Amino acid sequence: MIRVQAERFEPGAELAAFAKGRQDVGGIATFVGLVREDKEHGRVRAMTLEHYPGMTERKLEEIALEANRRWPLLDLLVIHRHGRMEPGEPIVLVAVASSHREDAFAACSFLMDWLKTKAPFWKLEETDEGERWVDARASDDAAAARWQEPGQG
Amino acid sequence: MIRVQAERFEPGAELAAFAKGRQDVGGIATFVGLVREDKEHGRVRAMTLEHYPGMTERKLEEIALEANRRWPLLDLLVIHRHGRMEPGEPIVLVAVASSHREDAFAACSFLMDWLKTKAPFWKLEETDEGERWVDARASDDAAAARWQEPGQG
Amino acid sequence: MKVRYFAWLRQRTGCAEEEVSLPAAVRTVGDLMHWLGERHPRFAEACASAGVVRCAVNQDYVSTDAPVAAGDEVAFFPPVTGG
Amino acid sequence: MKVRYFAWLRQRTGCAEEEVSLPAAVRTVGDLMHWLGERHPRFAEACASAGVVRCAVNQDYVSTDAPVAAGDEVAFFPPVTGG
Repeated sequence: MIRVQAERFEPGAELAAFAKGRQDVGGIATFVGLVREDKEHGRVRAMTLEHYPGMTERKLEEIALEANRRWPLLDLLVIHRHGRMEPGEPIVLVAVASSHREDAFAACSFLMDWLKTKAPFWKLEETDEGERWVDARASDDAAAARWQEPGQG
Repeated sequence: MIRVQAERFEPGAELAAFAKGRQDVGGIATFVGLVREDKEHGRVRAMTLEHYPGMTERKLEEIALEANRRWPLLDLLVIHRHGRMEPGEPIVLVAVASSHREDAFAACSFLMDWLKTKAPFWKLEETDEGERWVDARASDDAAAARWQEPGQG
Repeated sequence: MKVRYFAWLRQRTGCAEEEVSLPAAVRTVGDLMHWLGERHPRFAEACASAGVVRCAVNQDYVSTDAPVAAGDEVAFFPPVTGG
Repeated sequence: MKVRYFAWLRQRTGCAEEEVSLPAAVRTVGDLMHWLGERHPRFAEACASAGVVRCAVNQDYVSTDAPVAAGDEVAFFPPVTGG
């Protein structure tokens, strides 16, 4: 399931709901991204995620489909917030259920890498030194490129 | 923190407690291993984990130290159960907090691979066809060997 | 055609969304960037730096040689940073 | 010396833990396996299959050429399957 929302969510409650009643699953890999207070450019008081409504949901669906195509997954959950959030608040949760832990880990890591580079979000930090747009990281492009399949452009 | 226990635990509640109040953390990677009902050898009604009390705690501490040595982690939690559990119950939870998601994923995956091959547990399945000890998997040895550092024997 | 701007491109153009009527000469994303740059000098500045302005047509990422047509929704934005 | 058996080695020997007094000739884990095999024929059977019986001395994994001494805690078990 894909959810794009402004509302805060509780990663623990989401994992509990995702894991509940599963007797078919060997493992669940999850990743939670949180707003971090300390960055290179001064203390972060808050972060605002702008996104492209409509395209965001569409890209997240594509990314989820791609993960399902590459690994035998039993279930998948992506929650991505937009709007303003403060340090310690969760931005994103990815949870993947699979029979085998290797597939769960790979798919979870893949989803995060593709979210970073393919989901239309932009991050504006409020720091002690003013507002600042977070740059896309070259290391995220490199991480996403790891998943390129032979024959892809 | 390392916990070895017979009592059932709730992965969602553990993740909530682990994530709570962190403003310094970029990401939390977790893995939950669950008892799976369907295996190659008939329906699993329950699984009993035998362990080596004392040595288990010691090995888990060693594995956690090794993860902390290899990656810059902000926190780490391993909960591993022993005793009898039924399909859908959690066996193990690993949670890793780090400033960067790559380190959190790598450490979480490493911890699971080493737990599989270095923690003194043995699994007895109760299936429709009787009791059966779960064999160590060659694929787990291969997964653990991925983490071997140059110069290790 | 609907044109949308995101993040600091929205701030620089002072515009989140506008309706434009294309002259016949505008056939590609690159043409459109050039044409919009005449309306928004700070957009033109951003476009002058290679790799800084990205584009989606009808909510799919495209390169500057992609075609654009009257009914399209076109968006310009800096490189995305999801997750 | 305390000797412990786990998993199906415990079931086969019918013994989880025993106190043994070593003859002087038993100096290594390999010697001990041979000596214990005389008390537990089904343990000897398991030891005959290469790689099936693993050992820890004082709660550290060791190979069959590791030394053993009177005060040690020695454990035998099949390959571990944690996680």
